[in-house]
Amino acid sequence: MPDDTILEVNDLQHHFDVSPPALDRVLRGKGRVAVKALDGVSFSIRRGENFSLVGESGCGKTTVARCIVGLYRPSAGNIVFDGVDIGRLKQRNAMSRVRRRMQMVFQDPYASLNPRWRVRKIVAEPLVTHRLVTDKAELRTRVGELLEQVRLSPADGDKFPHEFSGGQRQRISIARALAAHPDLLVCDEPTSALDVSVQAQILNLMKDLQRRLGLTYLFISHNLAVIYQISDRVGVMYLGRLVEVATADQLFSTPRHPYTQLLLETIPRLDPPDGSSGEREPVAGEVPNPIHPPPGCAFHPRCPLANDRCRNERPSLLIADDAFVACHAVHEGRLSSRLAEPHSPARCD
Amino acid sequence: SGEAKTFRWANDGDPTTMDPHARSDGFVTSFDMNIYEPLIRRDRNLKLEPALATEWASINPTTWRIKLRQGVKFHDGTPLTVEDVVFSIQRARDAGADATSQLAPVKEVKPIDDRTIDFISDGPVPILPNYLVSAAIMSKAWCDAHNTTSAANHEGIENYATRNANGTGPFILKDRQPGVRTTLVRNPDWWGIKDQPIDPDEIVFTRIDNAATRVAALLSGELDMVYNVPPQDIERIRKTAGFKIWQAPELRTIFLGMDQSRDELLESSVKGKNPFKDKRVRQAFYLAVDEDAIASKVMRGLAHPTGLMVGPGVNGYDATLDKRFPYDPRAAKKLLGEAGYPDGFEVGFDCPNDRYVNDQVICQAVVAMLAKIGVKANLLAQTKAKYFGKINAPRFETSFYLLGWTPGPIDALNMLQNLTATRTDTDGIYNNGGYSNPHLDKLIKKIQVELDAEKRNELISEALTIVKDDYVYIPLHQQMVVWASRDNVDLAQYATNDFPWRYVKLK
Amino acid sequence: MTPKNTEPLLRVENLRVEVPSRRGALTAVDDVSFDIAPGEVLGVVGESGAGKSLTGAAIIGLLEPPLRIAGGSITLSGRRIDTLPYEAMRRVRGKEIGVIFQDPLTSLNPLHTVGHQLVETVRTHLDMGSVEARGRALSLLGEVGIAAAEERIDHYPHQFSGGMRQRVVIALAIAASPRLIIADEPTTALDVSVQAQIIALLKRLGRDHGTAIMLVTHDMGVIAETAHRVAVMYAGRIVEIGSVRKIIDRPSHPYTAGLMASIPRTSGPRGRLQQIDGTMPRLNAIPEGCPFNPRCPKRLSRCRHDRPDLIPSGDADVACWLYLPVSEPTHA
Amino acid sequence: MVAFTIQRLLQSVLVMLTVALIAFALFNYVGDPISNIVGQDTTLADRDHLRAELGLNDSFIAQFARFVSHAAQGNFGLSYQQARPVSQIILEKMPATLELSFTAALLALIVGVPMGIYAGLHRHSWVSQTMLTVSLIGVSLPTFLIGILLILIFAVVLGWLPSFGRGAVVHIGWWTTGLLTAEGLRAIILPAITLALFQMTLIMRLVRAEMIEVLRTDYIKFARARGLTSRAINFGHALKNTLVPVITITGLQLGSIIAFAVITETVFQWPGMGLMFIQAVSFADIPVMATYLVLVGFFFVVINLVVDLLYYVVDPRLRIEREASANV
Amino acid sequence: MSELTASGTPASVPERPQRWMRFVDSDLLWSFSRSPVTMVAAVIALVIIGAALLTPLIAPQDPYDLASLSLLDATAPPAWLKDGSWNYPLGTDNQGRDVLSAVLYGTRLSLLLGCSAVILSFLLGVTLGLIAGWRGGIVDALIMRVADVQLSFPAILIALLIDGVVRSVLPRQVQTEISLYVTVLAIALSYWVHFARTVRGSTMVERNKEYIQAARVIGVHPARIVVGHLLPNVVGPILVIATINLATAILTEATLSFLGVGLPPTEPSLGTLIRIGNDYLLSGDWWISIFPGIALALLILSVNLLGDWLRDAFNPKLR
Ligand SMILES: Nc1ncnc2c1ncn2[C@@H]1O[C@H](COP(=O)(O)OP(=O)(O)OP(=O)(O)O)[C@@H](O)[C@H]1O
Ligand SMILES: Nc1ncnc2c1ncn2[C@@H]1O[C@H](COP(=O)(O)OP(=O)(O)OP(=O)(O)O)[C@@H](O)[C@H]1O
Ligand SMILES: [Mg+2]
Ligand SMILES: [Mg+2]
Repeated sequence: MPDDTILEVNDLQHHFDVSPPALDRVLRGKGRVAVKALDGVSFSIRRGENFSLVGESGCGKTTVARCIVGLYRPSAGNIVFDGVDIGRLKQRNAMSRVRRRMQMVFQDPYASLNPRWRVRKIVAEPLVTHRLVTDKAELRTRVGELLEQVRLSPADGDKFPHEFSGGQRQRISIARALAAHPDLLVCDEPTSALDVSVQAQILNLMKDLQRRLGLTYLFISHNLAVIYQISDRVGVMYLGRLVEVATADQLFSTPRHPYTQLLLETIPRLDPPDGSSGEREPVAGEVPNPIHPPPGCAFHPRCPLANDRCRNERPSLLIADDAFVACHAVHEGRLSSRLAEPHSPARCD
Repeated sequence: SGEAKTFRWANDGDPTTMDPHARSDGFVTSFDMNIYEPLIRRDRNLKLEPALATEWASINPTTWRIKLRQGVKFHDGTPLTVEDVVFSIQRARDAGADATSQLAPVKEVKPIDDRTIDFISDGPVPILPNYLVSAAIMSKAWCDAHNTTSAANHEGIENYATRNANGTGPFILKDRQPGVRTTLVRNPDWWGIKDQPIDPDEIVFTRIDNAATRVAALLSGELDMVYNVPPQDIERIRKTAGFKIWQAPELRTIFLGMDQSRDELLESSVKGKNPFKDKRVRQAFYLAVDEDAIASKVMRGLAHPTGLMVGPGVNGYDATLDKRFPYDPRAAKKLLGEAGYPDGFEVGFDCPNDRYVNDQVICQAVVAMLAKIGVKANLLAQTKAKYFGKINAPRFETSFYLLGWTPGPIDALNMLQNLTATRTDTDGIYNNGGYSNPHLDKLIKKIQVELDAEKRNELISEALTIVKDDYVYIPLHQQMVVWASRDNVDLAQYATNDFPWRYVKLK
Repeated sequence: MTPKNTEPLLRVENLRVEVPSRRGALTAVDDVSFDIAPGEVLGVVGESGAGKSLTGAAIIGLLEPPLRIAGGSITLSGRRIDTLPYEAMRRVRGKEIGVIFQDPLTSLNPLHTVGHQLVETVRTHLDMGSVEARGRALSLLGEVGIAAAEERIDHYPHQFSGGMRQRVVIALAIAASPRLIIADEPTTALDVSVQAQIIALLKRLGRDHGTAIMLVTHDMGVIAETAHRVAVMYAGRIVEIGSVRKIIDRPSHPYTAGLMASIPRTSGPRGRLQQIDGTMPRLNAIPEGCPFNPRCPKRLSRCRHDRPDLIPSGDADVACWLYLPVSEPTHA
Repeated sequence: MVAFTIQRLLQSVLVMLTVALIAFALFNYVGDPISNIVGQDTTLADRDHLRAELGLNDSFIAQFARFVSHAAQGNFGLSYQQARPVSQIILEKMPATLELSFTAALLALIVGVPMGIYAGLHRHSWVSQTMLTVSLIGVSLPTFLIGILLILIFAVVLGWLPSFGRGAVVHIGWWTTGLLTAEGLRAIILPAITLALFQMTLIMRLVRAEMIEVLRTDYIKFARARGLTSRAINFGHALKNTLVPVITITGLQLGSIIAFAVITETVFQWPGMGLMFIQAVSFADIPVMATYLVLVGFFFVVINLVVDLLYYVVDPRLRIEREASANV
Repeated sequence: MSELTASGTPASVPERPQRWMRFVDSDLLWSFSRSPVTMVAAVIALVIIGAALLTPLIAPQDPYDLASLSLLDATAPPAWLKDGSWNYPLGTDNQGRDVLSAVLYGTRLSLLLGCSAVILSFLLGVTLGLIAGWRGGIVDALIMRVADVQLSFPAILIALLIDGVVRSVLPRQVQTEISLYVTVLAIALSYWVHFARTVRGSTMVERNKEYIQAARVIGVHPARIVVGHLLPNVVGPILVIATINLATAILTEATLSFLGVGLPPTEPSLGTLIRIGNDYLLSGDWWISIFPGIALALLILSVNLLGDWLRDAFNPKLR
């Protein structure tokens, strides 16, 4: 593993057991049912990089984030953080040392702050939990600094979350996440509940912080424009798998996977391309049921290029030019681009 | 008149069984004895009078001879015979019956001819006729036919006689809904109907547990008569037009008992000794209780304060002894001091709360009175099921308690034997305080076999004097039997709390 | 492109919505005026809390107490509707004005089938028997693009996906063929791919049935695709209103400009986005003068105490002192 | 659904066993049945004999095991007090209690739900404020006091209604009903009111709270926006959505109605199981007490089951979700 | 509401206002001052609680001092009636206790008993509910089945059981003293289920909220999450149950005393007083039950009204 890799995710799988109760299963002669929310995801993130995951609702973005920060225990695969395989840590102590260096910002600024705690207490919680600051006065100054870091005033510490607007709350979340000096910040759709002007503020703030503190981000969003603005590299997910990994510039200039192309086409445009009516072509079909994913390439029911191979054989993530793509059509050259060595490891760093 | 006369009445208990031998519960027997009859019964003044037997006499010290009434028919039409009597006495003494102990002295019941029967006992039993009062006569044929030749009922199936009846009495069971309503009709073929015409055509009995509801039902006109009226409601009923109160002293004596047998009381602050073994302490308790206040305030005058453990009407009652030592808290305090408890002491006090008239209120009053001489009585008032389980044999787990006693055969011997004799297998069963006095025991033995009535009563007086002067118990009062009815009802009130409906008249 | 020649379908004049509070009434919608012509789509944009939803709610008379209309008038095809009694207004709702709310998950009663809710709405407003109404319900479902309507009509809302539910909501809104639809963030909760379907549907309605639409949204992309004209709201006021291309390409008001600039794009330079510093004031702390003045990069001194009115400036109406025709006298 | 029902019934067996076990553990403390069964003159030897015969000297585990093994064969023993099979006694008493409980529950619903709706719809009107306050008085006084006061007023002073009992009953198979005779109907009024008062207050407050909550939901707002009539909105949409919590609480309360019936039945001498139970307690009639408790345990399980099944009927969402989470 | 009443933009709050000023200024007090019913209820509750606290000072008689009772004064009517005397303003009961004093002491006792029982069942129910909701699975199923069993037993029987066990385990001398605790325990044990069920329900909703997950990501110990984060957010809804249960607990005690399980009759609670007086209702001695009845009704009424108001005041959605 190269030295500057901070997080490496290998063949990560996560299944949710949604089976009916035991007796029911026996009576109806049914087996267990699992949602394969993640079905073998691999990627790695370099220190100081901003890696993004993008995809339609339900494709497993949040599940990846939660596995990484330890909210879910992966069903298979491993997560290596700074050389430590987190999945193998059993002791709470060891876990919590790693945890401290990995923090998360949640999607919903309204639900992610305890409504009955004052902001000061919320922001101080990581410091208190990890005993980073024990002195009362010092704690107060430290919380004040953190609040200032996210452009709030230290006096705001005395208020309750409901006294803040959505954007301000998201800043509080960020301040809390920064409190314990993490190396990696996992941001699960941090701006999707905010409107554009506030979104711009938050995104700018995140960028500033990254520069100043040398943070690494795993950024999750379904908004391609946001992804374009903030990421260095992007992974596109579809139904629990990565279908394409590329640098942001590459992805937006030359999307390879048909799904990526479809995603880019559905973005509403401010400036309609000349000649068009400004109307998007509605995409046919919806995301399939993850309990019974289609065989072969999961995208084939919606893919204009699907052939028999796509219906039967699952494509793996292989290098195509500078990007990694999981698509038979791309690899076979049916969709431009030349095929890379078929057996290069399915890793994208 | 053309309309049937119905007499509706209620009580807080239920005649749980129609089988007259199954339970010796006072109310059940009293109820069933309107359907069945004994050989000898009691009249309004509790004197013995002929029922199914026309005459009885002691023909030698161990034999009583009775003559059976002729022409008596059971409700199903079969005639009463000597065999029925022999069978019934046997049935009443059988395992499973509950009257066994009363008829225990009877060794043999011998039919002499078709209207004469001899009762033979081991030794002299002067009050044997008294015992026969509660032995109901059933039809042998009927019992055979319905497989109920024994009153036993613990085998898991219901005994036929529990809900059906076939007696010789003035009333015939018509409908029985246990715990709810029991309906009976007049027996037109009753042998006594000429001397004692029966007025109501129908009797409807309802159980109403709650005293207030019972009284309300009377006042609202849904009942003609209720039993067991709480003292506090008497004034209200008396004042209401159209209703009247019936009252008579009851034979039951309410008294306080003290543990005098243990070396250390179970529930007391005094350790290492038992203060009640000291007569002065018992006397102090006696003197500290203001029975007059209890009688007037708690019982609202419906009690007869008593100095004796048996009440007027009981054979052996001695009016000269029936005077309480006067209320004197100062003397009581002094006695306590002399006994070594100048500051009093603490003692547990057991009391029922659903057994006697205002039982718990009496106990509370006693607690307050004892407090005035420095004794702290810790009152535990419980339902009778828990209470009796605690204080009665075989546990006797009490230090100080309140109890009531009615001598079953209306003879003082019964009280002496049960409450004051030294505890043995057969005697002193309710001597919960464990009092033991060999002299008294000897006296009791003498009374048991004395056939001469006058001599016997002298012996009883002697025994009662000992009981009184030794402060074995603290007698409080005989409560009044208080019944209430509509103005148009006439009836006979028994001091035993029995209620024979043959006297009921509806105007 | 804007069918301006016709008589406006909806005219809102000087609308004021107030919230009584402990310390006097707060003004949540202040002096808002605009109109919509038949077949026209008016986009309404602005920051969260700017008063977009309240304006819509005021039009259909569904302000939740204690909110109340404190001034102004609302006229639908020449008839004043803000003063109508409850029962008369009820007949207007659904029949003449349809409403689509943001969240398809919560807008449908979970305990009734979709068909029940459709039939109920149809029969409330149109004189139809139950069989006929069911027929109409089926055709409505077909119209909003729900396949196998015959089978789907007896399903419960939870058996539909989010996008389908939102289409059902639209079917309910157009059940009685209203002439105006107020769509309050109809696509916010949806995926991009579904969003495109809904927008296409709305546009078709306007085109085919001449239905006017008031489209409230945060998403400028949606506006750009759909609306003919756009009203920009800030702190309870309309700060700028004009044709869609004008607002997007050449915004006049500094707020509109800031808003447009902060939209992230998928092409062009990356790096820092433009942003408007500060936050929109709360209702109880709306500054004197132009409410935008504390955040405004081009603030003039009069902005601090004089409130600008919405006045024509070129091809749009703007409320900003920067665009004051010099001749016009100042007025508070 | 079938599986769910079977599972619940299996659980009910467990619940009943536990109830019986606990019941037997506590029977040592309810008193001595012997002194109630026998007369005062019964000898100690006879008492001991009887005690042994009834198995009262055995450990409570042994008594429990015997009860269970007999009960499994449908034999619940003989009542000490009445010397009749307990099952027969209970069958006699059950109709009275069930009729009273259901009448009371119905009354509570019929009065409580509309009052709750009204109070929910007109939150600030003085009528609903008054209703809310007055209804609280119903829960502020002990049941027995309310019962006696009602008897005093309606039976003694006004003479309109009977003060006790069930009136005339009609037999339909083993079931007896008082609801088919005028006398029986008159008799049930006072006890039903006494029993319903508390539940009425509770249901009314619950419906009100739920109503207020539901009226604020988006789908109600949307229903308004569609121009539906107030009636359709309030009853067709809002009320139906308040039903789930109301069903839950009513179900739970039906259980406590049965428990409260003990006191009401005593005050009104209502010949039901509650009265029977109290009489059994004061008599230490162990077989009756044990069977009653087990039966009540069974009622609770059944009520909970019915409540859960009603959820299915009322809320289509649960028809799927329930299956995934039936084990909670 | 929150949006409107928060004290303005960050800049406009230069300093943290005094606690007292904040209280005076708070929404709670404001909504309070706008509800006359609540204010009356609060006054009544205050008077009752005050009277209960000061009872030994203001009661004309100590009804627990048995030596001071005189049976001869029993069932005297209130002072303003014929035969009444101002020695006993509200008359006397069947033991000669001054009804006014008995009511005061009884209120004190009932309040103490009710509050302790509610607090205890609250603690028990909340703890079990939290555990069940947080852990889910087997633990949850187990706790909920125990709750089912518990519900099958009327409070009266639970009390009998506990009372029996206590009496057979503990020495006799202490039994009278501990009867209060036994009663409290008995009542508490029969009411915890309501708390547990409600808390379990909201816990299951709340535990999936993001602020709980945030705490987990931070690495907060689960016990701390439950106590620090979850608990404050689930106790709100059960405040109302608590007020209703206070009423039920006080009434249950009255029934218990009848079975000889509750407090000794020499130290009557309000419930016991009513039950005693109940026997005298028909006879016309109404004051024995009516005055304690009024006291109890007022107490429960005011507590419930305050509970109602609290619920509405704390629910931002209702304003
Ligand atoms: N607790 C759960 N139980 C069962 N299935 C779940 C659970 N959580 C998520 N899933 C399923 O796993 C899949 C992936 O979910 P995930 O939340 O990771 O998607 P996402 O990409 O974050 O979507 P969104 O953009 O809507 O947040 C979905 O199909 C979802 O339904
Ligand atoms: N029921 C209410 N009571 C009091 N104030 C309210 C109420 N509803 C809305 N407001 C206030 O009115 C203002 C305008 O709200 P509105 O819902 O119209 O905003 P919006 O522009 O639709 O915002 P969003 O984009 O978040 O939907 C906000 O400040 C809001 O806090
Ligand atoms: Mg997600
Ligand atoms: Mg809005």
